[in-house]
Amino acid sequence: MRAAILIPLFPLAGWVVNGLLGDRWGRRAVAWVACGTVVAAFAVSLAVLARLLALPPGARSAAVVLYEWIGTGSVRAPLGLLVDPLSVALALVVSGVGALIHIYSVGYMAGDEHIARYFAYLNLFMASMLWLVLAGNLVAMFIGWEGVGLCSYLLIAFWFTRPPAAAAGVKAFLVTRLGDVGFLLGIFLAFAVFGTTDFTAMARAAGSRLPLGGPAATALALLLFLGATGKSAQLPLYVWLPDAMEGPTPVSALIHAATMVTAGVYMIVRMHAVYLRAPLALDVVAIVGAATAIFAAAAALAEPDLKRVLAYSTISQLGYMFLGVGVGAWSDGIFHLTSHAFFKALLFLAAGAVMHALGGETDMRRMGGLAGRLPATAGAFAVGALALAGIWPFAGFFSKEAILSDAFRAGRVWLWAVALAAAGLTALYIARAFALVFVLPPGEGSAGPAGCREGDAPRAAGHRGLAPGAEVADPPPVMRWPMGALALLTLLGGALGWSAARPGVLARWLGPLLAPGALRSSEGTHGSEAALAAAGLAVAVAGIVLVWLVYVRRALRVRSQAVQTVLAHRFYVEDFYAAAVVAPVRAVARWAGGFDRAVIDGAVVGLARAIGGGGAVLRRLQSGYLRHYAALALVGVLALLAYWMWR
Amino acid sequence: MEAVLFGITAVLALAGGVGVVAARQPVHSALALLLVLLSLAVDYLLLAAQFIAALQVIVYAGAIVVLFVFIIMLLHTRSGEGPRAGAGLPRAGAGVLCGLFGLALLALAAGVRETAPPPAPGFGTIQDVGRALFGRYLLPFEAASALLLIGMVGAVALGKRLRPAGDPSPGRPQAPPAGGPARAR
Amino acid sequence: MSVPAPYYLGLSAVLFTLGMAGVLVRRSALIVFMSVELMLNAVNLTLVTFARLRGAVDGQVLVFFVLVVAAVEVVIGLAIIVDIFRSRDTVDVDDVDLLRG
Amino acid sequence: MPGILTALVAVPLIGAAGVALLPAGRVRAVRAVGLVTTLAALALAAWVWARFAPGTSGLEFEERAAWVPAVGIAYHLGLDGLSVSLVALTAFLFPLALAAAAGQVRDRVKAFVVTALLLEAGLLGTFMAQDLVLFYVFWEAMLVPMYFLIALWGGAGRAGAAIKFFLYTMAGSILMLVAIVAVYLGSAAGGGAPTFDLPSLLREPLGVAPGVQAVLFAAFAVAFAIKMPVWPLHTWLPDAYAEAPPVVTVLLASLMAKAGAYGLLRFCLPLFPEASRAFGPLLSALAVVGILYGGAVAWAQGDMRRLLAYGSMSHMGFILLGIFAFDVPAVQGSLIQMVNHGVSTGALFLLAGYLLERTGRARTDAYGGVAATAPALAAAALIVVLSSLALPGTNGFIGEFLILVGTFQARPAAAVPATLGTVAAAAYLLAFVGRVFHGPLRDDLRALPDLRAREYAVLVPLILVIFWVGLYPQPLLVRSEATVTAVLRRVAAAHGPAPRAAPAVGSRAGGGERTP
Repeated sequence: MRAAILIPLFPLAGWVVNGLLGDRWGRRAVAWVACGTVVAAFAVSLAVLARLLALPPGARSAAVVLYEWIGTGSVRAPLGLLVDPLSVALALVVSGVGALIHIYSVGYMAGDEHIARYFAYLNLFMASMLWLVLAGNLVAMFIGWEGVGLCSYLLIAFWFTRPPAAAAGVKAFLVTRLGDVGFLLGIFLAFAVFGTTDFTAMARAAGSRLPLGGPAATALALLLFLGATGKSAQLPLYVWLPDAMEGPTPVSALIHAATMVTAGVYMIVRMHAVYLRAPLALDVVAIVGAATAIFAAAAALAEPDLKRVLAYSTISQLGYMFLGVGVGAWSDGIFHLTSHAFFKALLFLAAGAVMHALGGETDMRRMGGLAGRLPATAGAFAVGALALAGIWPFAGFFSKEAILSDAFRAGRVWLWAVALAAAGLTALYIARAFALVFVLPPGEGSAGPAGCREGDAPRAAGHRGLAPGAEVADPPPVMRWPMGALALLTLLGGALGWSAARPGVLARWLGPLLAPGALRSSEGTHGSEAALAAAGLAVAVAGIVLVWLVYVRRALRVRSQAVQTVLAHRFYVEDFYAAAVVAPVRAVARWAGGFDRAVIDGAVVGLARAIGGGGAVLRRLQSGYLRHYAALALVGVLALLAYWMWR
Repeated sequence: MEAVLFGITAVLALAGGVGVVAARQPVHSALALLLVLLSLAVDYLLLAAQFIAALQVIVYAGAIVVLFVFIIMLLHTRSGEGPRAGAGLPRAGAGVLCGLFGLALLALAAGVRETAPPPAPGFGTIQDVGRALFGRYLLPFEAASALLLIGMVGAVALGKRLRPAGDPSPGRPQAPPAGGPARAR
Repeated sequence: MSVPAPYYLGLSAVLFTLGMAGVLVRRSALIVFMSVELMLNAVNLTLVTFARLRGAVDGQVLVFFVLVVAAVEVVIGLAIIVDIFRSRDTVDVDDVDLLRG
Repeated sequence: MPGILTALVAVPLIGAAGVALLPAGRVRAVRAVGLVTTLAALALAAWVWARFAPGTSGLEFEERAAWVPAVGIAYHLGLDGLSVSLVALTAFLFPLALAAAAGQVRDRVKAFVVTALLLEAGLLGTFMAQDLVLFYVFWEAMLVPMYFLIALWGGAGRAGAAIKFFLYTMAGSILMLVAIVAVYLGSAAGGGAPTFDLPSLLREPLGVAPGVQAVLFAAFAVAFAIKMPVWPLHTWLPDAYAEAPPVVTVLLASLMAKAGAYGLLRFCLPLFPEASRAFGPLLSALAVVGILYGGAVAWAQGDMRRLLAYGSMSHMGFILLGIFAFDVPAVQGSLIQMVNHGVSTGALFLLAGYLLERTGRARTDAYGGVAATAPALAAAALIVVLSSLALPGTNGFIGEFLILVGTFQARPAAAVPATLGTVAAAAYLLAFVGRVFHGPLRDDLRALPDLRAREYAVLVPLILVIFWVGLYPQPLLVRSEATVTAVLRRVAAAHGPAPRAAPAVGSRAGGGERTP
């Protein structure tokens, strides 16, 4: 199992090599190194999977300790891996999707002069993410946790000469770091409670150290969840993710859809033993998840920017995952994570192909009717969109239905209803996006204000937007093949979770590891399962039909100006943050700067001035006249004499 | 005999002291100072300090007063006092201070044991003082010689400053306003 | 010693006070200087008196050192007075306030 | 017999004398001799550091010679876990600073090198002295060269900044001198001879009343707090850091500030355990205020050196917080953070110096897009910034993590707001990166040269240390663990129960079974 260390080490080596030497090599060498290391990581993951499969289900867990990393006093944190079904499953998803996106990037970034830097960052991200999922304790996990945040920052701000990109990178880093404060405090609390942060040790001791529903368990679970809301862009810390679309599209696909943002879900599943001791915290997770799901889906409705639609969609789908783990459906959360990784990566890659063809345009109002000119791209997007909408037989259908039925069967009917409504909205916004981009004639969505445009680098077509008669074509094979592979995975991915008799393959694979959710009150019958699935499917189809009626047939016009405005401002959350958080902090900082000068330094300078003033008074005594000094000396002598004589 | 001698010298010394302080011309002060010094030399003899008495005559009366007189002659008429600048101390105040101080000293003096037995033979002779100087006080004695050397060098240095290079005139009776104070600093 | 020590000390006290009055009242640097010499001599007289009173020669040794210091002081002091006179054309101490703060 | 520690102090002094004998015009020779001297000191310090036996709490390489036996003053040098890494850090940073100075200090080079070497001797002595008077002598010996380094080679406002720095630190030193004498007098209470010798002083409790102990503690603590600096005694810092030449700022921030923190650990805690416990909450509160306040003010600064200065102060708050948590991991974190802060903040100021050297611009808004024209400079800055904002894998994380985890056990109320300080650090440091390196490339910066070979030579060792400590901090931690435990046992023994050690679940190394 020690070979598992190679999984993050390969991309790390790619980062070092490309980071130090990439600028001197040719672009091909850079691309080969970058893709090769990730493919190698995927291959090692497969090998490790094979090794695990050879073991009996109960023994498929191995800790690999590299060396003692931090060890002083009562704080011990080795640098170690935990190789078990969960981490290997995640490693496979991450390295697999990552490898596809690396290959896609070769084509997408072909025109960029900083390709070495790009691939170095991307490799560093892969190393961090793989380390995150493989780490054996919370502190080691935090390396990956922050590492992916760093790479996210670096890649969002990849085109750093563009102020919006630079600002978005900083925003992403700061907002997630705010969540990481919770994560850090959670680590501290874990040390206080367990004396260690080793996952297996904590899972074993959770029952004895954490009273059910006690403050320690609830605090620990909520603090860690705060970290997850930052990294996984949940309410209220989701605000950075839409802005993160300033980065190159493959980055959005890999980091801000498929892998990094799911770290929070993974972490909760990893710490599920603790969450089981804190029902209140689990409820919070489920409620935040459901609220995020519907909120972000609604926010995606009025968004004119294709990538930002997908970003809100990601937030919404992550909400589903948190809803899943919040009702104790650990393996279904991971299932949706996996299928989402497939179809959302596919959607982003297809969107990237559109942008690639249109010279970086992302505003859907400037697109239209592209289905005929980009048939392969349109097909890929359609597959992803149908999966996202939850249409049978795509992966998204199975995973979403699993979560919906989990919520229903856990007795959280309200959450189920909210999630179902969100599913309808999901179908609505993705169908709208598909219609605007591929179906409707160009210029349909009234040319809005400019400014929805990705970085200047991928300039394949050399012009911007959809100019009449311009040469618009499907992307080169190096980009088409990864899209095809992901489409295939999206088609087949449902098999991971759905089988004739639940639990599915993934659930059985993870089964020995994950204690069943305590909140699953009753196993539903097969009949109710089918009814639930039918309800979900009906809502999705209704959403698509509604789009068809409104946008294509123009049979319906349900437009309320107020709703439009609220949606266009995404419920004013960002404005609220700007007014309630950013502005006050800025004001306090400025005030503190002035305070430091005026009051604290002023006190010191004032003291100096007072001494100087006293000196100015006393210097009058120094008349410079000899006799005055002599007289003063005489007075002093007289005083001394008097003292001696009368003492 | 001793009492008479002391009475005479005391009166002379006091008169000289008043003369030093009260004389209008510096040269009169110098002569009065000479009178004080010589009177005190006699007192030293009365107090069995032959060597000091000799030194008093040689160094003080012989060297120091001569130096004063020399400088007074050098500075000629301007060695006196100018018109009052107004910066002075009120004379009454100075008088009161000095009076108080003098009374305090006298009170202290009155409290001292009155007499002592005749000193050992040879007390205060040049051999006696010399033995102390080259014995117990050898280090201060050598330091004093160094001090004398430093004084000499200092005087020479101060004297040289009077004639900076490139300035042919030995002195500057009418000091230019710009250069003068700066140089004095 | 037929004259009691307090007489010598009294003479010394009066001389010292006179010298001090000179320092305080007179404005001619030369006379101030001579007043200082007067005070030094008063001190010397005290030292010699006490040496006689105690029968120890140390007081006289100290007088020797006072003499040395006085000689040096006069040399330097007079040089400074001459210097000031050369630059300011006066020896009135009230015209010299270089020590003013 | 003079031993290796004496040699360590003597080498810079001899080097200074050697440089002083060279003709001032031979700038290259002067620089070479200075560099060779500091490298020789580095070699000695590295040898000492490598030979230092971990696991012992006592002094090693001890040297003792009577100095003023009449009043119990001795020339007593020694190293223990508190000082060994700081000595190594000092010796490590001086060659780098002198190498960097070659590009920044161009006039009076000879005087500069001599002064810097004197400063090195003072610093090394400060970290090694085991006698209160000897410590005080070195402490002041370090102040004077620093004054001249600021006052002679600084920027436009150097005179005011230098005087402010000098008076501030002098005020603290005087208080400490009085307290040293009081400690000396108090040490005779047990009936023995009074002494200034620190190990002897620690053998039995100080014979002073609790109230007096509090006053003495305060006198020492104020002296050290000014040097660190601790809020609100910090206002000399922005002026001094901004006006000193960049390399001198490196020495100020990296080493001089550590002398203050080191003094707290070396003297305040062991000598006055009761008072330390009594003042602990107050100092922890000041530390938290310093962390957040420094971060906020840094964010509002337009001058990059002032930004970094307040940031440095904010980071020193973490060190203070850790010291007064009285918890082994926290104090260990503080010690390692001293080294980290020395490396990271030093590197930040060096980079600021490189930027200033190239453009002469101090304000961050006078830059923009530098990463486009100087990618290596930007990459180095990014690494150093990340280390400074405590990214895991870099050295800064180890220190801040240990400090916070230890503080969380001891003082949760202080740990929570302090953890927010990590966000503040990210805010102002990324703002710095964003304003200087990102954004559109300004036209007047298009010709900005990237790192030169000499600058690589200075930065690469620093970056290597950043990653080394970040990934394998154990060599530092094991060297100080025994000493820190001993000091804290002393503090804990003052009264109250011993510090609680959370029992670990599972095996020590982390529970899971190892697989081959």
